[in-house]
Amino acid sequence: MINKVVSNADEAIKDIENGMTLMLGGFGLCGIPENSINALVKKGVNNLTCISNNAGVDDFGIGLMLQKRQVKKMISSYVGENAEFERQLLSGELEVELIPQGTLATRCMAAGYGMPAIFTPAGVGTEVAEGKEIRNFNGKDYLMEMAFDADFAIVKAWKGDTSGNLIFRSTARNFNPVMAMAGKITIAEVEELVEPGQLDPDQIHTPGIYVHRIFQGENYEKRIEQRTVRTR
Amino acid sequence: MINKVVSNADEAIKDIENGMTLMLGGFGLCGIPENSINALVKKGVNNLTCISNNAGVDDFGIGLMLQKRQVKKMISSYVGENAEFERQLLSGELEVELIPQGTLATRCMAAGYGMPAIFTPAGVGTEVAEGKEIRNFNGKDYLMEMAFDADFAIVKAWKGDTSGNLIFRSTARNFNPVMAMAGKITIAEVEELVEPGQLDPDQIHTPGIYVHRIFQGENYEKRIEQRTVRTR
Amino acid sequence: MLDKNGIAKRIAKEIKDGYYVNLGIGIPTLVANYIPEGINVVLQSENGLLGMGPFPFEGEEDPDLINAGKQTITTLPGSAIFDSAMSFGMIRSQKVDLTILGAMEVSENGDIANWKIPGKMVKGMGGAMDLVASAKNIIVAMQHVNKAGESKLLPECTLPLTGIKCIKKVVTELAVLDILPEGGFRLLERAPGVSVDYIKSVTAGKLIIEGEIPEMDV
Amino acid sequence: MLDKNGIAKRIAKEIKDGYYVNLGIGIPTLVANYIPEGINVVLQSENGLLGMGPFPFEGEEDPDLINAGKQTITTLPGSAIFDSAMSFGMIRSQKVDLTILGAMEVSENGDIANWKIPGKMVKGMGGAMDLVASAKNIIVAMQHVNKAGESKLLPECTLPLTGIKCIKKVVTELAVLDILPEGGFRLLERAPGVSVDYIKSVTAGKLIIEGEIPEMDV
Repeated sequence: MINKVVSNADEAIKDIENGMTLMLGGFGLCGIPENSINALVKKGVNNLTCISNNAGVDDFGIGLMLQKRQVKKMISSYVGENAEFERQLLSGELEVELIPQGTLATRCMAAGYGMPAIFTPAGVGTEVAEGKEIRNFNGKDYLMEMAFDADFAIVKAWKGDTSGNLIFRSTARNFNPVMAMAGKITIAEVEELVEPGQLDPDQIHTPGIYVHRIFQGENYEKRIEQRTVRTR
Repeated sequence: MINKVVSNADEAIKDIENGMTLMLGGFGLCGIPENSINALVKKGVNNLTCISNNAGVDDFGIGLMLQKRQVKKMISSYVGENAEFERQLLSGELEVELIPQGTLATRCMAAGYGMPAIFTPAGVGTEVAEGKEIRNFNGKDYLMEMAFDADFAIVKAWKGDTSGNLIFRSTARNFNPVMAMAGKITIAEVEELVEPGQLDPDQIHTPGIYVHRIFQGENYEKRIEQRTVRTR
Repeated sequence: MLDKNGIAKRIAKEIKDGYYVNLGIGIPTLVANYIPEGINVVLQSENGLLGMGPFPFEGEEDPDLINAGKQTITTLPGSAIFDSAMSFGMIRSQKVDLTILGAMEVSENGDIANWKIPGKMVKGMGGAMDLVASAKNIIVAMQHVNKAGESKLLPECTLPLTGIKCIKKVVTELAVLDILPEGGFRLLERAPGVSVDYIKSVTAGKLIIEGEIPEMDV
Repeated sequence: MLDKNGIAKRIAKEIKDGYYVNLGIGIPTLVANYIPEGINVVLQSENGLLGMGPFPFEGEEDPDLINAGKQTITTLPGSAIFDSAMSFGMIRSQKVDLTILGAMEVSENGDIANWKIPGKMVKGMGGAMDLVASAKNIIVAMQHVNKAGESKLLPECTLPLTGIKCIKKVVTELAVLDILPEGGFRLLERAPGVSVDYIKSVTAGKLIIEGEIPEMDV
């Protein structure tokens, strides 16, 4: 098997350069690549275009990169819960492209599946359709949406093996597998890195062929955005 | 949870009618819905269009339906190893549409993902491209291929629960999950049917929402087409 | 006149046995509390879950297990987890039987606006555009009038659209209405104690009243 | 002149450490036997497997575990199973580094014909059209001439095509040739004991000979 292990987040992201396009997995703060984001903040790389469903909160996740003004453009479906984000957006420092969530996910998948474009009805008749090709199939209109083209995809998995196979846990799966397929270079951070043979081949969510670098992350905070409970 | 259990293959296929289009999972003889095929043979329904990667062998799998002349048209990527098939094809009794294997799989997935069409480079410049729209993206030509439209998808899984969640085993997975997503009605036969909660939600290959009927099959022969071994 | 729970309770009656249902944020989330006994329903959360259960008991929150509103939740036996592409795949292929979501405006031809107010910070459409463009069966849960007292059931939406010709039914604190294929809100039921005339007075879009309008049974 | 194993052995030298490789049926399958020591390679089987291992020991055959040639096989530690859509997804997105397959004809501009002979029973293209249309790096393993003694390296293919302008390299029992972007078979190596003149005599397509042509090291 091919060994894809790097020692840590710093090494994994070392050739990410100013102006690049990154995909970052996660939904809200769930399943985000915490270690890699911290390393990007430390490295101080900037002018980034970030494709991520959300933009973190003020002091966690992509919010940390926004605070250091590393992000030129966010491509997301929902960007609430972030005062600094709002300030930069309203002042024109930050560009934002809002995309329907399913379109976002499917444009990632399209890249991973070598399909240059997909058709979706999401956004037909809305401002999302502006400038896009509309096509009717079986009496229904669809927008043609293009596959993403990202320099790096950075994802967070639960377990991974040294040859890059990934398993995600619960709803921390979300965008991670589709982004893992879509990066020109894909970096995976995992909670537990194991040897080949320790993961059941039938249970792999992302086959190692899609993953170029893998490392075991540390100190996962896994912050909860909306703690909701019921009483016993 | 929604209970989708039917008692056996006969009940599962009881409303499959002459002239319908069926998808049948499996690759070669691996992972084919043996019980359902036998029930279709017993029922004697005919004039079927079958979408399946292969057409079985003379005395097993879809070959059994061919022997009884139940199939009007096969849509497949590879149909060797079947003398009766060859006879019917050459005599004009059987129509055959050959499709690249990846196109076949992706047209199933497109149906399951609500995408009316996909783009693939497979077949550009060949007779497969005849009559199809060709489109250039980033300097490369692609064919536009349409999502399949099947009345029933019939798949074989290893384990399933009563709410229709499926887990496949090893390379018996193949076309089964993509076809399971694609049928207007999807029938799953499983080697072991369990109660909800007995399968790990993280390990489900086909979520139950895609499966309409499920039953525990019996007497699986699991015939091997090419037995290859090495000596110790 | 219904409160939010009343709206949720009325909508819950629209749910049939065996339905897969996607519930939006706000009033739609409350619908889960009123699903009738004996009705088997599976809740889909578009971040990648079928079989969403109630909130966890205190101390049992799992940061890896949230719903589309980013709330900590639980799973029920028989649940399944999948990625975001498959999640919207099943939405797009209409495997989800019923979608319930909130709105700022609905028009008499079924258009909906619920994601953007010009001049205000825009947070994004999330999965709403995918849901309204794909679902075969959408119910809007909302207040009949906005905070300024203006009708939210309009001849045409004034806010940027989320989707067109997609809404089939609206349940407000005052009424249940369906939207006819040829256009127009058809009044089906009124909330207890609410008069047809009052509903007329707060419905700006074309209102169709056929015969006696019964009170809701909630 | 090489036998089939010789062709496979020569092709194995093209495989680099860290490659994901898809091997077609026939001679390409034999390549797996000659992968050099110390070279880590993962074999992809397009029916849905990465990390294909050798045939099972007798009595350990698993009917659920086969390769694209429908042969019983094994998996190696670190393997992964996936469905057919993902399998061709990774092929289409060029994650597979090298594809090795057989051919009936190859043309000097890189066209390939390997699935259909008019008038004969057509079994189908299987995954070949997907592979040749998608792969960035394809080597054809085949005999230099057909059973009738005619060259299989042609100015233009005469049989129905599998793909166009896709083949980069050809290895036969006589020679290693690459196909230039502007067209033409460039002779790179000759099999032990085979003369350049002989290769010329059995190559119908444009043959480019630059300088001294070394013998293969097999």
